[in-house]
Amino acid sequence: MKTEKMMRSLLGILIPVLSAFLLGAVLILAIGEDPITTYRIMIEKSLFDPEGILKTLHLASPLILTGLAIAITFKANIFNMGVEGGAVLGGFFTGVAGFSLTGLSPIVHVTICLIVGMVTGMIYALVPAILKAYFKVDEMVVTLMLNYAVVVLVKYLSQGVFRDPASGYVATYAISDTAMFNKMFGSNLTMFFFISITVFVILYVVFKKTKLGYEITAIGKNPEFAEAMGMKVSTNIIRIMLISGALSGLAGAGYLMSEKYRFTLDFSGNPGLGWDGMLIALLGSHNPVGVLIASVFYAALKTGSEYIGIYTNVPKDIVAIIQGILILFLSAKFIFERLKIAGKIKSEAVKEGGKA
Amino acid sequence: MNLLGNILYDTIYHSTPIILAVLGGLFAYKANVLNIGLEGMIVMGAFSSSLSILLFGNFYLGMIIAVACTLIVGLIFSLFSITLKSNFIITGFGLNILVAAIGTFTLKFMKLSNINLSQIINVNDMKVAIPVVDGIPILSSILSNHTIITYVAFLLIAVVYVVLYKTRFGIHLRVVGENEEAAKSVGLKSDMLKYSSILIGAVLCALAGINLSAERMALYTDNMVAGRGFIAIAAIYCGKAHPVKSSIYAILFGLARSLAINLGLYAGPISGLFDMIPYIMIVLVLLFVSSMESKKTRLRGFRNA
Amino acid sequence: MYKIETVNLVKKFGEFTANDNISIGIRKGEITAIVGENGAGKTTLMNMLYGLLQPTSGKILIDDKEVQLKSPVDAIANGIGMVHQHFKLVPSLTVYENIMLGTEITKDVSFGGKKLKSLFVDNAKEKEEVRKIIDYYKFDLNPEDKVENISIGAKQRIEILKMLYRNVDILIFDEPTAVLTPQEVDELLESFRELKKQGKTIILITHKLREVMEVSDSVIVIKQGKIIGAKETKDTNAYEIATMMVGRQVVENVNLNRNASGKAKVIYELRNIGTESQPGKKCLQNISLKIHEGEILGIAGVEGNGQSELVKVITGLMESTEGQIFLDGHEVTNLWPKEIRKSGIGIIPEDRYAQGLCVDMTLDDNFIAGHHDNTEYSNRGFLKFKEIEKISTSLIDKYDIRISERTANVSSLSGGNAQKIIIAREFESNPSLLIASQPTRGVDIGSIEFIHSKILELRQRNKGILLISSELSEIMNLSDRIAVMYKGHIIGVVDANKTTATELGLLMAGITRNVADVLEDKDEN
Amino acid sequence: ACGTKAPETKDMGVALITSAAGPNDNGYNASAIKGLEKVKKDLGLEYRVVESSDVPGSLAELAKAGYKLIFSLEYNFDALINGVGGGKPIAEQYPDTTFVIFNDNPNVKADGSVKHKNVISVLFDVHQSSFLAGALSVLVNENAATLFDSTKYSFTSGDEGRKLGFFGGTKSNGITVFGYGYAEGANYEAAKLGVKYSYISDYNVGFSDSAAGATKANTYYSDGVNIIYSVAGAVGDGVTSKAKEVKKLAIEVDANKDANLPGYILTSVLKNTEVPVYTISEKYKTGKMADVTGKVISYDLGSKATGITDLATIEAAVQASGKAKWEEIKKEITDVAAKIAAGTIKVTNAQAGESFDKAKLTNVMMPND
Ligand SMILES: Nc1ncnc2c1ncn2[C@@H]1O[C@H](COP(=O)(O)OP(=O)(O)OP(=O)(O)O)[C@@H](O)[C@H]1O
Ligand SMILES: Nc1ncnc2c1ncn2[C@@H]1O[C@H](COP(=O)(O)OP(=O)(O)OP(=O)(O)O)[C@@H](O)[C@H]1O
Ligand SMILES: [Mg+2]
Ligand SMILES: [Mg+2]
Repeated sequence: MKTEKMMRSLLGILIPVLSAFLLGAVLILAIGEDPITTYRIMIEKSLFDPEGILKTLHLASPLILTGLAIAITFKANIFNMGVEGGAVLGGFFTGVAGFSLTGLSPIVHVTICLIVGMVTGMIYALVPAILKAYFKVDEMVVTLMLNYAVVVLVKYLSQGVFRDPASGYVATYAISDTAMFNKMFGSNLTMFFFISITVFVILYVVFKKTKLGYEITAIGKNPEFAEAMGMKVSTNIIRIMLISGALSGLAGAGYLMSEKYRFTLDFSGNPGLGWDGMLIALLGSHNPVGVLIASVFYAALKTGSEYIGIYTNVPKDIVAIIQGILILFLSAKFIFERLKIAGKIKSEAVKEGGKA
Repeated sequence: MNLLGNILYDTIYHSTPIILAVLGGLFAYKANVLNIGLEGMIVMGAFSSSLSILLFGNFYLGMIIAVACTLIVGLIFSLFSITLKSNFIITGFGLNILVAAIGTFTLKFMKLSNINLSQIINVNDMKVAIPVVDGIPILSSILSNHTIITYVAFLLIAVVYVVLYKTRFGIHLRVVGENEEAAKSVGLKSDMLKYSSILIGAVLCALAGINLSAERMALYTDNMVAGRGFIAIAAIYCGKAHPVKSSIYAILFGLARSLAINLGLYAGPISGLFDMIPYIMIVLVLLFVSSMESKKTRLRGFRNA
Repeated sequence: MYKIETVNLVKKFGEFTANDNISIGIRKGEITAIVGENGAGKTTLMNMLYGLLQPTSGKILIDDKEVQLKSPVDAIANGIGMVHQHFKLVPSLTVYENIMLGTEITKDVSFGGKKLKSLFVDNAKEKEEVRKIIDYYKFDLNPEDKVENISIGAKQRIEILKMLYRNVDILIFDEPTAVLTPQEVDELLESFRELKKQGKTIILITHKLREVMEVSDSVIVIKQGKIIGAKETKDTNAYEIATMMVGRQVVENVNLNRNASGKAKVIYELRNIGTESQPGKKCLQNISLKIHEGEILGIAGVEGNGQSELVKVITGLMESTEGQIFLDGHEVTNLWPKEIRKSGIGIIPEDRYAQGLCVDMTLDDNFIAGHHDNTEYSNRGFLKFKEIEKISTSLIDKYDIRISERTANVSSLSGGNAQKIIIAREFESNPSLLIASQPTRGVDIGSIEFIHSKILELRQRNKGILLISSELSEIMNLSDRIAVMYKGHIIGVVDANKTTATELGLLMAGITRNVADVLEDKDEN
Repeated sequence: ACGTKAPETKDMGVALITSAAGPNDNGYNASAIKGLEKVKKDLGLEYRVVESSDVPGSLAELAKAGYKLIFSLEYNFDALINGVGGGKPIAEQYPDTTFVIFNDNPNVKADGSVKHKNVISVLFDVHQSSFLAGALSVLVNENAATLFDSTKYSFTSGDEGRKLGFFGGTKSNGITVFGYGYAEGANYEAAKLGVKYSYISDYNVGFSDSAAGATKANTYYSDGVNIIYSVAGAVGDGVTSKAKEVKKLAIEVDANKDANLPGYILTSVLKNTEVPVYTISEKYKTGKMADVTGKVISYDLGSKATGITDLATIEAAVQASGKAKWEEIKKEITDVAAKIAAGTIKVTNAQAGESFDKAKLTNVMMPND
């Protein structure tokens, strides 16, 4: 039963991935490049090269957090799109704390910075949370709008009071050395990865083993029932959003302290840590393990695409196209069930399902 | 033009693509499909129209090609989300990424930084003066001299209303969204209805894209759609997908944006913060509307829609 | 010759056989009742006849011809219509729009002498058409009302008309009376007779044997997926059917030592409670009630007279705008459900799928809901899965909940069994006050017996019970005192020992005691 | 060959990391790539262009892969020069590779000495070229009626029209260096003519939403502004197309874009990255890197790497009756350029950290700077 189920979900991922890469290969061939070399570099450099895999894990660190931040709200049926804003705002104020405080020991400074990031994210998440919990304002619209507002705000702040005047572009001051996560094993990996993994473990336990996880599920599936059973939905919405906000702020903080070191306007990248997190949460079906796997996969794509630019002539945009196709194909989880070949597996699985 | 006139004219200008996307998106919303892909559809409309006008030198041919290309995006979205029963939010995001990447890639491939159509299209020729209004002082500066698609967009508000509430198709579509079981039990082809709702959305998003790029600016640049599809989704939500109400939110957004831009001129250094106005305003309006509504009921708690 | 016939019909869900070799025949122009315990497989059988489920094996014949029913559309095309418990209606549309759905009449336009169909719906013509059919079947409906604003009985009539408009001649009703007021039930049974006169064939699923005896021509009994008996109604009686169904004698539980003296300690009190459905629109006014230890206070009333709102207010799902509520002398006005439950109040909600259960969660998850804070189930925020499993297994056994596997979601349970989950959860928490709203709706007679005995047992232990039911016999059998609600008021409180169905009926119709006294002599039965 | 310290790989030649705008920006990046193409044609040097979203990572990887001369057009110097997260600076990790960075000179210690010998900073004196554009703007604005056919243009005249507009993508030294130079240039001519101007600026138009840029431009133009100078990437294209629509003028930046909309682009302020890319690559090929390594190379007006265009495109739009005036204006601009070169006119270089005081401008008001 277990193995059948795993086979099914494995196939469900493998088939879309392979088809997307196949389509991508056609595209690469069309522009006169070699798809095999391209993919080899992409995979080898992101997963099978020690430095590459560490870089992949490093890039996965903030994605795990933003993915979890969204998963926890989606699970409660709160359509929270504000993780991007939380990460940006968290990153920004972490940056401020990182350069403005001096003379602290690294442990103290790092801790303060992480707390600043989390608290910023929580305050930010509190706005849509209160609006939803007490005024029933649609959280999707609010979080979407606030994301845009945050972009304007941090732009204003980072070219105003917090700007590093010595810098030719818009940037806040670089954080002091005491606030930086140090690179480990001569790679990009830092403490931040282990923080993310710890958070993952905590959330895994919360989702699977705790009362809170139970309440989140109940609220997500039937809020009226949850309320009637005494779960105080509005309080829980706020609680869940605060956790989500803390995670998103932490993602921004860690990313700043381990990768960017100062706040710039392209801090979160394109499409942004929060948006990536949203896809990751969806691809991982709002489940912590799924989020973890999806984050690493996503980060591997990112790492791989950087190397493609250096070792091949395939333009970066092709990677973006493949990524788009991939996401498209992954969205249709049932795609393989419709293929005749898979018919057998399906009927087997149904039989098994009834037995257990 | 005076400031007030400018603000009002720009309101209409900024509202147009959002109204079109709103009207297009609400069909799918009514059929219970959240079309996150609106953004990608507008991008496709803008990009494919501009590119084909550049290649073939004809605006109308460009329009036709743009509608066709956007319909393809709509078809892919429908195929995945309806026939293959995908998670349509992921599908929508995937399409947004894909369409944007195709646009960027094509420009790069053609070694263009943007698509400039000013040799082919004279933006001033695209504006239509309305004879009757044209004589009246203030009104003419606001209502006249817009492009055809702008007028079409505003007319469509009424048309969409009639289609949704007075025709067989509209009734069936709403039924599919409200109670798919009920629809199926009387033999309505719910998949077909969902397909058509998405495809209508695609056509209107194509118009939004054309309006944004070729028609109003004779120009296409990467990222020019700049989140308008998401703003449209917000407006659809705010107006609960009622064509008139949601369009009002779109216009509100246009007004806020127009205010931010026009007043920013006089705001000095803090004009940078003015760009927040549209977003904050939508939140405040929603807060107001929701708290008025929640005052009406003594019921507590939340319900799944 | 049968109108509709099944031959060795089997339906399996995985390994579980819900229908086991069912062969039945339904005669044309008759009313056939199908009865059986919760989870016996009645709905499953009907769903196959209506094309909602596909048989695992076996045949369905209509007028002796085998038919393949792949969907409800096929069924309707073959003249079979079904009225579901969960209505398939569109709330935002009007009555006539719902009836005409899918067969809309469009405005025709003349074009060069030819008639062309336009896209626009001809509302006037549709209304007229619907009015005609309403008049023909003598139904009480206004075509222009919005469905979201009408009563459950009216909704059911729409469903029936929807089928009749589509010219079906077999009508299946799955527990149509469960949510109807007694008056509506009578109207429905009257409609059945009318339809029968028109030559329609009717299949009726119900747990209420009175209805079986009253309207049916024949009755079929199902038990654990098998047919265990088929009789002409005139050759049998309710007692025999009940025994066949349950496999033992069923007794009607009655509160034997009623006490309406009001001398025991008051444990729960409502003082002048009122609230509004919309600003300025009162739906509850001046509700004052006392519940004493060891007392069952019944609330009777025609549905829609404020009972639902009252339950919502006292269970914390709705705010009261005036008045106070006391539990054991402490004020509990406008507390949230969380605090209300903590204070020792057990609740059996009216709408079980909205407030009582989460159908997408497992049985375990539903059992612990509201008690997951207890040290029994959780420790410092962590759930104790082993204990939960143990308790859940014992409850399934104790309350005889029929489920194919313990870890399945509640959505796979039949309605009656789903209700038993709530019963189990609420009784096991040992409340000092139980609010039971429609506790036996949709539940089979064996289970009703069980639930009633549980309620009486609670009373025996000196707890208070507020019983809200639209089933008058339930109220009359169990209560010590009965309060009657009418238009958001308590129109009267009577001693259950002394009252009669007639008196209650009059009160429910808004006619107060004085008038009732006069009429009392005339009545009987 | 992954992971292990690579044994001296073969010389892979030259690499260039583009800025976020990418290789087809028709300006800053494209011009640098043009330089590389020329290098390849003339000197036979292979090159690679990389678009990166992780500049430090790409710098290190390219160096590791064997590229010995790496240009980086993006602003991202911390990891290269100072080292981050406890890591050594990249420049120190790859001492055999020369890194060329643009628009800033972070390669100096507090005492003024050079941090890394293998880093070159390239600066453009765009404040000077912007000064010229400012001077030109005032001269053209004052004489618009003479120069241009009034049926083809609709300039606002009189005091109402004595306004100049400036759009910047962001407010940073890299952008204000253009704007302040422009304001000073305008002030110079306005003072000479004894007229007062206002300079209206918006440093928040971003680099991509050309649609929003166009509407902002519209408010400027309808407020009486006749010329808008935008230093805002693709937004500039939105502004020029609006200029054509309202029949006024725009100034573009980076590459020579005058021909994009002939007659509506007054001039383009050049920042010609082709020159340094070619020059430094040539040094590399000919083994003369020692001439430039560790240095700051500034390109002033005389270098041709910066300046304004030759004005030929706009000249075609000047009407016959205005030719004489036009020649006069061109002459004046040439004079101003000479004075700047000679140091007679001193322009504030915001990029080099020089502070700018708007109060010192006698004839230009900057209300919202
Ligand atoms: N989709 C399903 N999957 C698994 N089991 C099911 C499913 N639907 C019904 N069952 C099971 O089949 C049995 C018969 O269910 P059915 O709904 O037909 O009972 P019923 O006779 O209508 O009961 P009730 O009187 O409670 O309505 C029940 O045990 C139920 O749990
Ligand atoms: N929301 C509800 N709250 C309380 N009782 C309900 C609710 N919905 C249904 N019931 C009752 O529960 C009984 C069993 O429900 P169940 O889900 O088995 O319906 P059903 O008999 O299967 O009907 P159908 O086949 O039409 O879905 C119904 O007869 C009805 O009286
Ligand atoms: Mg049933
Ligand atoms: Mg039932």
